[in-house]
Amino acid sequence: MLSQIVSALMVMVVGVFAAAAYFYLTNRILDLALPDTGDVAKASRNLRTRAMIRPWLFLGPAVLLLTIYLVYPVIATLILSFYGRDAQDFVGFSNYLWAVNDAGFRQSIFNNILWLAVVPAACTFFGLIIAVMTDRLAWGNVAKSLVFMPMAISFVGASVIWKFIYDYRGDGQIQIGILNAIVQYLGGKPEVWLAIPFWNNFFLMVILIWIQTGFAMVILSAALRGIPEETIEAAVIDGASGWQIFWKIMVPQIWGTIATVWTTITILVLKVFDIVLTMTNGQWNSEVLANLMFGWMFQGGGDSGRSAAIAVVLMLAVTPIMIWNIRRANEEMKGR
Amino acid sequence: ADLKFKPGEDSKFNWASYDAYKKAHGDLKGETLTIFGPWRGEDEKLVTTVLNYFSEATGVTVKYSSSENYEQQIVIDTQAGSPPNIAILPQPGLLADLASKGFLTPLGDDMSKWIKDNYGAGQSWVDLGTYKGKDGKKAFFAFPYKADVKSLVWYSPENFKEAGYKIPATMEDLKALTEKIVKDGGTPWCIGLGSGGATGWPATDWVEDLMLRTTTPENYDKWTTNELKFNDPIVEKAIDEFGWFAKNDKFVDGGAKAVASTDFRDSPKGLFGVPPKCYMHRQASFIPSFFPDGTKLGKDADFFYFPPYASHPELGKPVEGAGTLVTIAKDSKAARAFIAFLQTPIAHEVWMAQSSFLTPYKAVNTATYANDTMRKEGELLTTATTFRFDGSDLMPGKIGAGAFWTGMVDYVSGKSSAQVADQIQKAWDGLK
Amino acid sequence: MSIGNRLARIGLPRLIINLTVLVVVALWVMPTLGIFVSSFRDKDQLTVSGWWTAFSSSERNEPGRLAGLDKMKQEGPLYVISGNVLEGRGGAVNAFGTKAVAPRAYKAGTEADLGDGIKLAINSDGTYRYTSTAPFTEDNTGRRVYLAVATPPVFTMTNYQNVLTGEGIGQSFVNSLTVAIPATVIPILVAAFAAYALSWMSFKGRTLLLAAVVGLIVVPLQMSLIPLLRLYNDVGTFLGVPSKTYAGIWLAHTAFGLPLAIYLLRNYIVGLPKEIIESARVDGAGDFEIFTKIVLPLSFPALASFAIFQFLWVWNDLLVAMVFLGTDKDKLVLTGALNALLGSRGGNWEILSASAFVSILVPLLVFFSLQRYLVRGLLAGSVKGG
Amino acid sequence: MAGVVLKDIRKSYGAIDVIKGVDLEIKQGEFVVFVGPSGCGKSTLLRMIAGLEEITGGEMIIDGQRVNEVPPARRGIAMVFQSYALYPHMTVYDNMAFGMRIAKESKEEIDRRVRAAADILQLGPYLERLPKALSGGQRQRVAIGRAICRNPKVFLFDEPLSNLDAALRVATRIEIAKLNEQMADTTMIYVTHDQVEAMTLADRIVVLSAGHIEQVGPPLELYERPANLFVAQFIGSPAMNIVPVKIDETGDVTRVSLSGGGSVSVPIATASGEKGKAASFGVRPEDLTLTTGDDYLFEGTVDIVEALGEVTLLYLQDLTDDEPLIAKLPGIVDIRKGQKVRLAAEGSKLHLFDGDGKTYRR
Amino acid sequence: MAGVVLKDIRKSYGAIDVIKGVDLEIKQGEFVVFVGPSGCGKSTLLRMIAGLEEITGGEMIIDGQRVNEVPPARRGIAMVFQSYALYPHMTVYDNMAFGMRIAKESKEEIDRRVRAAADILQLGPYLERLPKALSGGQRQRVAIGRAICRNPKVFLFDEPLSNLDAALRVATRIEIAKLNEQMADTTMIYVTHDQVEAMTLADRIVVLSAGHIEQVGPPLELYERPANLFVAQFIGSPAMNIVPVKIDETGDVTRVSLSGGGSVSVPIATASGEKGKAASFGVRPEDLTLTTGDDYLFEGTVDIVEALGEVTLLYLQDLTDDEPLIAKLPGIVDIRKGQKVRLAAEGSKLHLFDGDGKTYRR
Ligand SMILES: Nc1ncnc2c1ncn2[C@@H]1O[C@H](COP(=O)(O)OP(=O)(O)OP(=O)(O)O)[C@@H](O)[C@H]1O
Ligand SMILES: Nc1ncnc2c1ncn2[C@@H]1O[C@H](COP(=O)(O)OP(=O)(O)OP(=O)(O)O)[C@@H](O)[C@H]1O
Ligand SMILES: [Mg+2]
Ligand SMILES: [Mg+2]
Repeated sequence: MLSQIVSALMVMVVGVFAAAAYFYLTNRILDLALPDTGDVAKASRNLRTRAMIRPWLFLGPAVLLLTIYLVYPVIATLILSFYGRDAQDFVGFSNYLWAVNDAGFRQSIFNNILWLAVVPAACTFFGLIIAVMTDRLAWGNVAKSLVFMPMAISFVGASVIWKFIYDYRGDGQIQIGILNAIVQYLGGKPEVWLAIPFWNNFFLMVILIWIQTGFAMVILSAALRGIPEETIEAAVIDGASGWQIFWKIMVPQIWGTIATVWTTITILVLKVFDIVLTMTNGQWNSEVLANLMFGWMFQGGGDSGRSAAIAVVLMLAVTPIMIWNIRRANEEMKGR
Repeated sequence: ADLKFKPGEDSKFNWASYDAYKKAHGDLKGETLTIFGPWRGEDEKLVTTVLNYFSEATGVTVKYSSSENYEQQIVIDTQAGSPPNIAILPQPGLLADLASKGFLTPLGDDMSKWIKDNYGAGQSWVDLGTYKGKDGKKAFFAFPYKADVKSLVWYSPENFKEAGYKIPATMEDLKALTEKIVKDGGTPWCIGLGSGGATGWPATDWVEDLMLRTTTPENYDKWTTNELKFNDPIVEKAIDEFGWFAKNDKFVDGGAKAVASTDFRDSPKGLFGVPPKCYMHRQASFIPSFFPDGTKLGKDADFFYFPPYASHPELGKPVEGAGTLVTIAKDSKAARAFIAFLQTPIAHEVWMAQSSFLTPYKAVNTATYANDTMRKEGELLTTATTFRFDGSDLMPGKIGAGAFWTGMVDYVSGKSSAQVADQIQKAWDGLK
Repeated sequence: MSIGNRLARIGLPRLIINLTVLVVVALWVMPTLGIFVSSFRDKDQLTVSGWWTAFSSSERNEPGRLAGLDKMKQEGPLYVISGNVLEGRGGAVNAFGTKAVAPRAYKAGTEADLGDGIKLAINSDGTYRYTSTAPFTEDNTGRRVYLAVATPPVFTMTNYQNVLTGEGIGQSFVNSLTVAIPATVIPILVAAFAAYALSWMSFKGRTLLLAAVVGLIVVPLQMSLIPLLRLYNDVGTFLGVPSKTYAGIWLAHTAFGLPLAIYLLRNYIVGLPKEIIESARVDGAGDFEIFTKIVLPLSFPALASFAIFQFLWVWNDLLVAMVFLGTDKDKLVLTGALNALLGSRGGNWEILSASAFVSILVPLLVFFSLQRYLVRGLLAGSVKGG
Repeated sequence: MAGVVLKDIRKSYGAIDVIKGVDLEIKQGEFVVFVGPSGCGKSTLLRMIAGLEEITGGEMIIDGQRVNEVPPARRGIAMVFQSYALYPHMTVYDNMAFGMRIAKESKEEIDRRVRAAADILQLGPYLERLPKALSGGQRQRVAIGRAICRNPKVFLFDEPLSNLDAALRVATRIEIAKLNEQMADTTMIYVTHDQVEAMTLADRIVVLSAGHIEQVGPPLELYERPANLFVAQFIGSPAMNIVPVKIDETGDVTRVSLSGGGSVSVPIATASGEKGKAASFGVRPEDLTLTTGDDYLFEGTVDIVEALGEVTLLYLQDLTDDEPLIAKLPGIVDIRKGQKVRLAAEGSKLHLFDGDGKTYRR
Repeated sequence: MAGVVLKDIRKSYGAIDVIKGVDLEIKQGEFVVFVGPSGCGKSTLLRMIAGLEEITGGEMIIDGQRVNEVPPARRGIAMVFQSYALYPHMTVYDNMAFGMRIAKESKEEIDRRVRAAADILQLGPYLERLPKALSGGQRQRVAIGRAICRNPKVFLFDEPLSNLDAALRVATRIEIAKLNEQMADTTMIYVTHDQVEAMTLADRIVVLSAGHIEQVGPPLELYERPANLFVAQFIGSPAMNIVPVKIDETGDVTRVSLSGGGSVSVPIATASGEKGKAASFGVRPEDLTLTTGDDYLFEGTVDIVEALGEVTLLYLQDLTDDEPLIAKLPGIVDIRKGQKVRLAAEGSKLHLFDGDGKTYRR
């Protein structure tokens, strides 16, 4: 056991060290290759060249990794989407045509829009509220950790948890799902929550909100802490109430971060399939694109063409978000 | 590796076959065999006891692994070119797909002949493992090992005795019993289709069992290849027969609403409620592992054969079953030796003697079954007049592990059999 | 500044905040609490009663069984079988019955006349006396009885024992750490450099690159597995090394985490005060120094947040580990090992719930240790003016 | 009565005591200026009055009410922050209007007051800009404008003019003086480093040093009759020249001997017990005049000459220690570096401090 | 030759022109001070010299080299930022040592220089603190210390003393003057609002207004011979009194009539063509003296009296417009608000500006 730990440690150190060494060494080499000593004209020429090269040293590993691990598969996916299920024969747009005509696909699009409308907003909202409120609390850190905890639970664990919450036993029997237990206690009839079309989407969303609020909270609380204390003090003196300070002083100052969190969760919503897969597997009209894609990719050997087509649709769905982010970035960079 | 039963000690076991095997394959020291299988948890421990005998005999180092998403993993690994030596899967549909893409190695005609000769209902097992290869030619790819019987109805003998219920011999009797229990104030059935991402599959077993009891085995076979359309009245009738049981609020524990959402693993627990929540539960031979701890098979719980219709005497006593299939995904001497090992009775008996293992292999000593219930199940397997495999496993994955499941959930949730059948057929059409 | 003062300053009654947070936290914790309590419960109880009932002593109907023929004794004219129906389960019998449909027919301590001269008395401590005027037969021994048992709350460590003593858990724990730590540190390093370049260096194609990064966040992981593994196999064969290595999985996790990491970090780093960076420039620091000496320390909140997330994803990941690290026992990660404890058909909720808590420990530790880096006022005192 | 009373106010950051017991009574409508060396606790004291800093010890009373626990918004104050503290996401206009919007003033009223303040501070062209597009001085003006727009009972200014140019500084100072006159009931507390501001604006000046009060009084009193060496050196710029001396003769007129030799009669009475003690002798640079006669106080070589137009500063190499002796002479004086000069002063302009730095009162 | 040459330097933020063509030649070792109203572009110009702001147009030459594209670190400069720009995560010591560590100086050398700077700026006790635990003035001193620690060819200061108290300001100013003397080869460019700083430190003062240069010259020249009305009013505090007049008689001595009645002879020569034109007549507050005779320039009622100890300021209600007339009288003067006074000035201290604000030269 000890030797395992030691060797694991060695491996880790080597791995992390290699990454750090890359950055250090390449930068050293650049500085040595283009010295900034000597006559100013030459030095500043060298420096300009450095300034042109250095961004790529910084970006190099990221770009390389992104290209191999993400761009290349994306291109492969794009190509696959024009091929049949075995990636053997070219089929043109027929995978897309199929998708448009597929009821499941249309259902997924509808559900995804629903998810996109609810989940990012809810996560950001709760995350912000919790971050702000716990920030001013003695037991704030404990509260935060508790809210954060779902993030740390694996999806399998989370689905077990929520199965227990939504569990349904026949009317009159002992309910082991707390939701139905409450309903029954209040005199209502127990429901099979996950089998109520349309509304079941919301029961699934609750799970993701439950998990992701911790994410929003952590990021937003980091941002909140970056707000200059004086501006809040100034507002306090201006007579603003806590509520007003929150909405008029704090929120606008971390607007960028809110947008970041929103974007991140939006994209995550597009990707998430584990919850749907384990809770309903898209039944009772709760299908979403990512799960649909997953199903076509692996179930029964899969159909690479169709799953690729759905993946392409997924990727296209982020284009507006992408454009919006770029706009925002460009605005920030003005005068820099 | 330590061997669970010492070779030569217990005479129930066919040690001779083991010794012979050892002699023939004892020269593989240093080789490694990677096996990817569906068995996890308790089952993994059991299969390891069997694998230990193989290692012991051949000197091969076996690396067995499994996971929640092993099906996904197999697809990824084979397509990426790093498959395990041996892939064991319970889904013939998926194997057919892998075979058609050229990822599996045919086991050869000798092997298929051997299965045909040595397994009960041998031809059906051969058919189960025969797929089209990459070249389009049919070949035998999958060696069946470990089977399940599906046509079982579980009950509590003492509850039956207390209420004075008799074990029904025909479907008509079963239906009469169902109604009688309701009249007595009880609930006859526990049915649960819930299974996470696979929700719906227990219903497909019901429909398949009922297909075998309402139409010919030939139609059944055609049905699994869609020669018989899914929305054929024959199929719809079988679905409706299932509906007779499942869609009646009085017949099922929790009402029809509960059927789709109750987990299949929780469902049988109703049999053991005090007072009982239900009296009968139709499920395959693996289900006792989900009975409460300490349940004694034969005493606290037992099964009876899911009976045929008296109105269809020509269909005899059909049995539905399933099995895991062993394939070679990366050929090697050790892989071949492993298949050969599975041909020895001892490879079956070791597991039989522990629990939850049935085999259609006729040469095994049934005395090694761990208990009577298993023995009875085993006999059902070897003596069936008609034996058919789980139809949904034979259908293409997108149907058998997709549209069919979803359809059945929709069906118990309210849709009509015609709607559902149309919907599934449409999905099937979409595959072509 | 004390909390009280702060709250007073913010002008919101402290009580309201406390209550609101309490409610929200309660809502958030409730599901987890449920599974936590469940993880200490007996696996059969798990599916028959709600977890919230686990704390109160409850009365439940349970089956019991009388002893068999071998325990028969003769006492005068009577044949007697005696023993204890609870068999050490604990609890107290309130009532009993001999029929499943009427499990509470007789009060504990009373004698039930079962006809044919057979009588049964079960006391509340579970001891019973089963008497007959005629000798017992196979048929009427080993009989099932039904009991209304009041059981005190019972909690068991069995589930945890099962999980913690599972085969190779220790090794897989080490493996998980070996995967997770570099797979957390490396992407942060790589992403932070990239984020700095994207926010404080000017070069052609910056906007485009940023767009690409945002776009790549959405790429479904599953899409990349097959092409990548094929690449790994090819490279592995070409170089004559195994294709499934730690380095391989680190790079995979790094790459999959990168888009989000770059995106999050860039959005933070771009907001650092311009003057500080300019001042470092004037001080003669190059981009490398500015990055390592100024930007990195000042980005701690963002780095810590992302570190937490990346660690979580890697820690809880099963798929990528299985694909890129393989399923060998000596390389199995914790999620894999816990997964292997589940039965073939899943649904071992007692194991799932216990393992959920076993695997949550390390991430929580990471969260706690990094949380203090999410500090307030890292930039305080650096510049003045809006 | 919107007066402010501080009773033994204390503040510590952990182990560091920053304010060490301040007692002060400020009457309603009074204009009080805090001065003191950098880091002596002026801002801290101001922030404690505002309620932004917790009070470690003592009692703070505003308007007859103990306010130790009262939130800032309820204390009826406005404050200009040393670090501006502008809302970075709001335009200049919105920054100034924020307080009034919170108070739900009418649109017209807000507009009127914002524009009035913008006029005073010459911010008209910048009303629609964000703070980050403003120069340092412009930012500071916005901060002042924001406070002016409110109509508080107590006005707190933390170095409000430090980034303004001379013209604007004078203009704004006069505006503040006017404001003070118009709002006769408004108490104003003002922190500054600028002597001129302090002298011109203050009804009373509070001189702070290392967290405690050195002297409180009207500006001229502080200038003419500093209570101790610290105040004497702090008020007035350049600072009073201080020379260590020994008391030779006591009585109505004290005779002291300079350590560099020579002795001076100072028309300040001292008790006979003081004889022989070490003391400090002080004279303000502006009280020194050039002389050619023998009644000089100091003689020395000119080290630096600073001609400011209106006045000329002479820095003399001192004989005793490294502090130069400074003389401030009106107009432009034709004296070069290296020249020897003699300096004299009227007896009434001389100061004498005892060994502890306390003034010997006339 | 580490001189700095600006050739038609321009800067615009989008459509806003901030610097509108500045031509300036600064010799090596010279000490140049930029003054100008808030927002006129002083900081921007300084940042352009530092290389922190891109140059929109024109040419910047440092040390004979065109540096438009040279990065800041290579220009051999040090800079004190108006907004401090301290490294918030480093202690005061590390803040000051940062530049030297980057330059790989030896540990001892770093320590020596940091401690030397800390001594000058009285930062000794704070070396181990983080910026957030410092007062405003202390932060500013750290920023200065950081620049002092480097040994640049060109020193850039952006209002380095604006948050310091009077004593420290004088001390630091003198230190900077000394620094300038010690580092005779180092060019220093200094932005300030403080007249005294500008006058005492500068070899030459550059007066900026709205992005262009109004006048460049040695301090006294600017004080005594401002090139135009703007400079005249900008230099000197309080600002020069300006009264609109009409030119009645031209010649060696010009006679002007005040709009409020009365006329004055100014010993400045004007061409005959100027006769009848509108002009501005100026006199500095410190050049005015009280008189009881009839040779007074102005007569008026005292509105405000500001007694600063050393001097007294009188604000007279002006007859013509709302700008008050200010007189700065030495010492303490016994004059009350409401009193009528007469003010006179020497002829040589009078200024006259034409309709465009240009000075009529003597
Ligand atoms: N990013 C910007 N966008 C638009 N205008 C700007 C920007 N930054 C500065 N300005 C404007 O440029 C002008 C010059 O600014 P600068 O900071 O140089 O003034 P300054 O002379 O230093 O003033 P101060 O003495 O108040 O610091 C100001 O009017 C300011 O409003
Ligand atoms: N958070 C803190 N922790 C420790 N010491 C602090 C903290 N904040 C301020 N101080 C110290 O308290 C003292 C008083 O600070 P304060 O800001 O009141 O000074 P000040 O008189 O306003 O100075 P300045 O004129 O330079 O603004 C300073 O010595 C400062 O270093
Ligand atoms: Mg201060
Ligand atoms: Mg400026």
